[in-house]
Amino acid sequence: MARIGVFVCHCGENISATVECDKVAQAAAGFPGVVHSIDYKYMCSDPGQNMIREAIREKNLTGVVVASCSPRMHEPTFRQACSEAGLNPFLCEMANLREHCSWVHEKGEATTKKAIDLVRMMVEKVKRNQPLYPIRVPVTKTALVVGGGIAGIQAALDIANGGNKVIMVEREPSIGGHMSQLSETFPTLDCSQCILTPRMVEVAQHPNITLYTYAELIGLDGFIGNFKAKIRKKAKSVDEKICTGCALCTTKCPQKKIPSEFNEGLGKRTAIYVPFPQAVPNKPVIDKDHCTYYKTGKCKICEKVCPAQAIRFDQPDEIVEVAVGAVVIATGFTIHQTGFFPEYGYGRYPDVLTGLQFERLASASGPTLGEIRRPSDGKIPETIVFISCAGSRDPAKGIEYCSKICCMYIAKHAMLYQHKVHHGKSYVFYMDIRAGGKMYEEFVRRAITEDQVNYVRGRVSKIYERDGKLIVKGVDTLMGAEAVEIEADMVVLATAGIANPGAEELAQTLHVSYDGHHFFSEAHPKLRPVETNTAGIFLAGACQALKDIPESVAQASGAAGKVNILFSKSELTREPLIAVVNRSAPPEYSTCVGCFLCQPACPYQAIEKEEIKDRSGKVIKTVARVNPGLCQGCGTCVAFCRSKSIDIQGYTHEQVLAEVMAVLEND
Amino acid sequence: MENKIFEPKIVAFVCNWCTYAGADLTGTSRIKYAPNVKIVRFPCTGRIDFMLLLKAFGEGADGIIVSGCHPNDCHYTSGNFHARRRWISFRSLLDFLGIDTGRITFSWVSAAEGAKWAALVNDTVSRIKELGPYTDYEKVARYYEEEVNHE
Amino acid sequence: MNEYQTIAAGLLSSGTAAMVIGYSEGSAKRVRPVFFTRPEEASTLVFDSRCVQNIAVYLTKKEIRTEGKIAIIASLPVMRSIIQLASEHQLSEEKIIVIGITPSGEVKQFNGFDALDAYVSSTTIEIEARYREKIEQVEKMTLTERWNFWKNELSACFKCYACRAACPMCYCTRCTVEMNQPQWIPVPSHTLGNFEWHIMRAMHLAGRCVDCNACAEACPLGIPFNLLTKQMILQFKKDFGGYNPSLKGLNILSSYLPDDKENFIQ
Amino acid sequence: MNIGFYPGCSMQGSSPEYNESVQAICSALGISLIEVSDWNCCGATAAHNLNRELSLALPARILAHAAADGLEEVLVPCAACYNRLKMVQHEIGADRKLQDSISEILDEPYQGNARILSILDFLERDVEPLLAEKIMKPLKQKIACYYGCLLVRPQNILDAKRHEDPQSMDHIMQLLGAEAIDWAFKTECCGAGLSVSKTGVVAELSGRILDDAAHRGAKAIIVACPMCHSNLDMRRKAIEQHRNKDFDLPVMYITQAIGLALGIDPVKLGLKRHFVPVNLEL
Amino acid sequence: MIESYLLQSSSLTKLFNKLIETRHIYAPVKKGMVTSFNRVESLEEVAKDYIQTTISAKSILFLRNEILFHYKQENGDVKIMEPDLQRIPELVIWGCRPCDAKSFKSLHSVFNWDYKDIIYSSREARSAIISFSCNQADEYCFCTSAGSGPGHTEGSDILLTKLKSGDYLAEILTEKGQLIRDMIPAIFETPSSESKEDNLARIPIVFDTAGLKQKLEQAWNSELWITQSMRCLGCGACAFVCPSCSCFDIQDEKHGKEGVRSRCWDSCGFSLFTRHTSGHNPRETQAERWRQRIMHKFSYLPDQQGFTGCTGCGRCSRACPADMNIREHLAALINDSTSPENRVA
Repeated sequence: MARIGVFVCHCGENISATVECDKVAQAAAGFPGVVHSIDYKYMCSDPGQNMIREAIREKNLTGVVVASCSPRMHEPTFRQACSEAGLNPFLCEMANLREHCSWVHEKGEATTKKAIDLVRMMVEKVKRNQPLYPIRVPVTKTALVVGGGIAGIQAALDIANGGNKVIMVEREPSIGGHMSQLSETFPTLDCSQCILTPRMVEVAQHPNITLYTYAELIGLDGFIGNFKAKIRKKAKSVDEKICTGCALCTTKCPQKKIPSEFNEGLGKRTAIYVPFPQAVPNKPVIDKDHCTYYKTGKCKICEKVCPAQAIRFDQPDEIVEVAVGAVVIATGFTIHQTGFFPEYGYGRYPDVLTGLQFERLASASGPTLGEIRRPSDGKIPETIVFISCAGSRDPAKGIEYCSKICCMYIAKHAMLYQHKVHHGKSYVFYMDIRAGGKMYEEFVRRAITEDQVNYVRGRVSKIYERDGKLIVKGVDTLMGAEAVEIEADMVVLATAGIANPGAEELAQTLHVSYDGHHFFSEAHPKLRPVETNTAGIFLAGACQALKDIPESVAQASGAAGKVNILFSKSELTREPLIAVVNRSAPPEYSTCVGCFLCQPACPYQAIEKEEIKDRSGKVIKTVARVNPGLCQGCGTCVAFCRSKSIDIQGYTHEQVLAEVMAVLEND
Repeated sequence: MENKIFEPKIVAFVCNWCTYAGADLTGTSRIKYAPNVKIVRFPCTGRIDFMLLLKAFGEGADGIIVSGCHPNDCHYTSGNFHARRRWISFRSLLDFLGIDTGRITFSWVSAAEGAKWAALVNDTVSRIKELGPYTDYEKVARYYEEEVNHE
Repeated sequence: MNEYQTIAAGLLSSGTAAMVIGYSEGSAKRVRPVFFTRPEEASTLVFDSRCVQNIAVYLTKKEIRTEGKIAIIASLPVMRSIIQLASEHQLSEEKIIVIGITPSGEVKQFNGFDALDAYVSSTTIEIEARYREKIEQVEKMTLTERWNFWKNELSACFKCYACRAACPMCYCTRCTVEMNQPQWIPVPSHTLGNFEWHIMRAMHLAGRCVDCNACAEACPLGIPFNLLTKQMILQFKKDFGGYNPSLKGLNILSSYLPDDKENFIQ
Repeated sequence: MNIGFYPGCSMQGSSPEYNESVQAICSALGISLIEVSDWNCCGATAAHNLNRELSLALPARILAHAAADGLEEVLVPCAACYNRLKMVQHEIGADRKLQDSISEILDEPYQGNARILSILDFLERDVEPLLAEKIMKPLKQKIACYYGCLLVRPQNILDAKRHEDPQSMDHIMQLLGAEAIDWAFKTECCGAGLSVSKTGVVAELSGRILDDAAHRGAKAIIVACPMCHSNLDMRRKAIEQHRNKDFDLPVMYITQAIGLALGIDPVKLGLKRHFVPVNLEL
Repeated sequence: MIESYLLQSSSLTKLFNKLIETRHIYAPVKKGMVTSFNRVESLEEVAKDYIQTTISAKSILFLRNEILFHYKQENGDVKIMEPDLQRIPELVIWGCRPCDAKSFKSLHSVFNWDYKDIIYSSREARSAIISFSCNQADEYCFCTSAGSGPGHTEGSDILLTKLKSGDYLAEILTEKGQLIRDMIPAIFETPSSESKEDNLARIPIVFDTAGLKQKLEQAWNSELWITQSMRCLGCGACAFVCPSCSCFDIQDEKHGKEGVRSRCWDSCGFSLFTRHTSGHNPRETQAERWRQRIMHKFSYLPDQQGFTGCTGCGRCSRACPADMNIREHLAALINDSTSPENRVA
């Protein structure tokens, strides 16, 4: 027989102001199976918890219902309290009288009645609860960091410095990411390369870090503490161990006109190339798509000139499998190219640039060695227009969000332009200036007041080319909504930052959720910003949402901290709220008939086949089994199972149906 | 009894991560709504068995709310997509059977949409009030009352 | 002997098959399923428009056990059932020989499921016009009329479960109606229980029903509950592009598309 | 497949030359069009400002007649009619309730699934492939293709390709041997909405279009909309006065240009009906 | 105590109209392919041309779902409300066949065997059975082999046999029958000389019931149980249409604080019928269930009650989706030559 205790909390006056808590406790005392029912001012306080502990001991309770706040708030608290009194923590349930009742309804009979219904519901549920025990799993103390931009670099270094192993996977031939492309950084205008390069080198040299560049993560199986990652190392066609990095090959390669990715297409590179001088590793790779030898079967000049004989045309792609305990995703972002904007010419005008292209123009290591020159004719632009929110905050373009970094880098661009072209005129079209950050607003002010950048509050409707000039048609909303037309020599679009192409695919490979824009979703927008909903997988940097360097670094360190916490124990425990396929005595063994229609429904590939054998080893029946390590407890399989052979602990058929029955019970 | 204002009984089947949390936010934001709706918590909309909806009507529910995470926002990646497909088929089947699907509100309410939850509840309550008690179904469910009195 | 009789006799006499499941003349001008093990019995096999019982149902019954292979005289719906059952891991290819008879009367022997799958995939499930009309007629009713129509029809059901027994897809060893902890479906055959039973049955057949009509043929009371599964087939065509039993495809209800369309989720 | 044809009022009233040229090239290329039976006004001008139900019911009736005629596609050359029909199809198609109430007004079930073809859809798909062999007189001039707004906006409903810089007319003109210039005013407003009430605005807006085309060396403007045509052609005097500048820039329908290249008699193409004379040497 | 009268064809309506003044009448009503006993208000509603109803008349006295009691939890106590049996109306079962009428005898004895079932008995006491002899039969009928016949009188209160003239021979068989006669004595006229037998369907005897029982006692291990039941689908159609099958299940249904306990039909053909909670099933296969069905009707019941649980109505054969024909199978069992040593697998 059930012996249930009900504990109704006033939450100060938060609940008791609209719910008559004493009446609730009284009503609950009359429910079948309830042997103890009280109300108290603060159940979560020490004396409150003591009341629960004492009642469990004295009345030998088999279940506890705490009628107070949301279980999302205090469920761990009360379960802990029960546990301390010797009651299995999963025999404690909470009725949400605060968030779902007292705070949302006026004082009155109906509100108290609802509170009673909610308590009855949880009493009926808890009667059907089973004691559950945490699941223990071992931990592999190696982290996989996907992406070698500043976020990935920071995360890898922090984890490695914490004494744990790291495997870093970077898609490009070099780590460094977007930060390596930047000229100066706001708000200090210090050189991006200068602060980044030492970190890159540290990664390469760290004894705890294994670096795979020119490599991609192609599969991830397993679960927290026990992932198996599959990495494809694309053939570099160069034996890294032998190559000295002299780069002679890159000077002799006949393919010299390939648009350089690093320079955002504004410069050229060869087919065997090092993306940029400070690359880590600083060894060339052959881009097979552009290499003459791979295309025609002839050439091999690089092979001839290589003093170390390091060229390997027959090198295959290599698949490596590694065991890791945690994953940090730091795959970063990309931006819309100018071709995305019909109104700005579909990318037809060479002097309409993206912000990243401007970074390369302004960078001393860029194609113009830091001089601002027009890609079309090499002239120095006399008039330059910067357009913020190009695509961002524009539902018509499918991007409702703010790209967050543009306001700051536009101010920086305009400043850099004014510093380099003293007589030039610069305009910034903006919607609002979002400069929330340490020294950020001051930085923008400096651009306006000291560097004479013309900020025009309004949007640009169209850009077209006429007689060698770019006609920028816009409106100045602060000057009586006057239409403005600027004849510019160069236009820089602060195009929207977007998720990397392939982010969706990666999310599916990793089984993490992502938002409508394919940015990876954090587990909680406020309180769990670096975790994903998949245990053991963490987020760092702009792959989660656009952010600037300091924020990326902070999040990366946060993710690294989480990984190090996870790795601080050799075993971890998980909540047992997972699905289970029933088992019974022979001749049935299980009511599961092994149709496996649940298999495609499981987002975690947690459903396995289990063969039930007789004593002689003959297979009698093949039934489903849920891998407790993989199952996250969504219960989708449960609703699919026709014979109702799968159930989910904590939300069993009996429990939820009892809840429905109880909540609809007539008085 | 007849003079009493009809207060519909509505059960809400919601997922833990979005709508339950959204309803928590409604509370935290102190937005008021009608007390007719009582929430049953599930880990995910993917867990919500269609039979539960039938059982709720059978137990005298006048209306039902089913709500979970917006598409692409599922805590478990795809439970809501599975649920959506299930509801599309189930709903059309119910409609074909003459069961009033107008009494079932399907919705996506995220953890951030506390106001939406309140509005959804209020809308549903007022719609069900207009429709009146679900006597057609209740008569069938409470068949024995008639029979027992009859004999 | 005609073609399928000859094939059946050959399979039995060569020992390739240990049993042939087919139809033979029964009582009162009916046909009945038969389970032949001797080649000389094959000459009494019949196949014609009366063969509406879906004999694929026997392939999953524990009572039908042989050491060797089972050959089955299969109409198109039976072939579909076999593929659907195979896709649900209920049949093993090594145990079954299909003597298929196509709607045009062609006899095709399938020794492996791949060939059968290819044949089945080349056909589509089409709801017969008379049922489509009936469904449209019901759909045109008002909500109350529909409710009364079904209340009237379903209240007659006495839950003999002939529909379930006749359906090859109802092979669960414990049907949900037999579950009593919790008791999902009331055991008595009152109207509510009947509604719940037939709704659950239709939902459990969603995306799996091969539209063989064996359930309705089996119903001693002539209740038109087959309209439910048929309506769902039509609806699936509209909503998800339809389905066909297949070894490769995913079940329509245990899969999804991120852009599935609906117009009712607020 | 039978291609339905909805002429609408402008093809019979203000812009007969458009109709004439459509018919002329179709008969020259052996394409037959079937006129929608008992058609009515699409309501483009005023209905949607005055009465929402009427503005939906008028095009719905046209579509219903097309369906009753068994037409799966309807060519709607007038850009305004095309725009209106597409909008209504979109609006009603997405709303079951609206379908019911429209059915009630029409007194028959709403059937609006016919594919609505703009002149550009039609030319691109059905005419372009036939052209290469049939061109007799290539047009060797610089021309400016002017698309206006009704054929491209709202882009998400009309599903116009490259809506800010459409290309379909440019392609056809290149096929005909002309050089289609790259210019900035392809889809700028000609002021048609204020064509009657505020002619000054029209003169300014249409003037800019002419100005840019002329500046870039175009010898003619090619249009596909009766509204654009009348503003650029009929209102030419007013424009020239407003800008204090003369333009030697005839305005032709694309169908007329095709007709010319096919060697059809200019009179049959209605080219004599224009206010700005069309240089036949084109 | 048989009293015979002539009932003119026009008097049938008079009889019906007289009865309906005071009683509920249940009679065969045809809907589509299905004929079943429904409550009727006029003779026009009654099916004219039927050999046998799809569902037997047992459903009128032995309800598909019978509420045994209704309970409510109140103030920590449970209040039980039993059905008010006094309110069961007087009823007439009109138009059942002699085989159905005979089967009420079997139901009566089951419900009055070791325990008198008051609900069944109250219904029985308040009902009168007016049967119609069979002047046609189909190939499923085998009443003459099952101790009944087309003009069998057992179980009926009045048996009407339609004569060639269109008039009816009315046999008043019981006191209840006499009471009905006395309600409207004028229509009961002196019978003509026409023989009842000449107006009955001819149904050949295919086996001898007594011989069957004897045979079954040795047939426990017969192969036939397996071969006959191979095509059995395991549904309950046969039992549910059967006029004699009386197995039932007791079920509780709870709705909040109240609920009902009811009795509903069950069938020994269901695998669930004997399955234990442990999963063990003493009748594991359909063959064992089929054997149970036949043994119960033709061996155990005769031992316990002195008569068979089958009146040869043939409904189970008609209803069987897999064409299991009981007449054919019983005949085969009688002629069974498989050795008793053969064991059921």
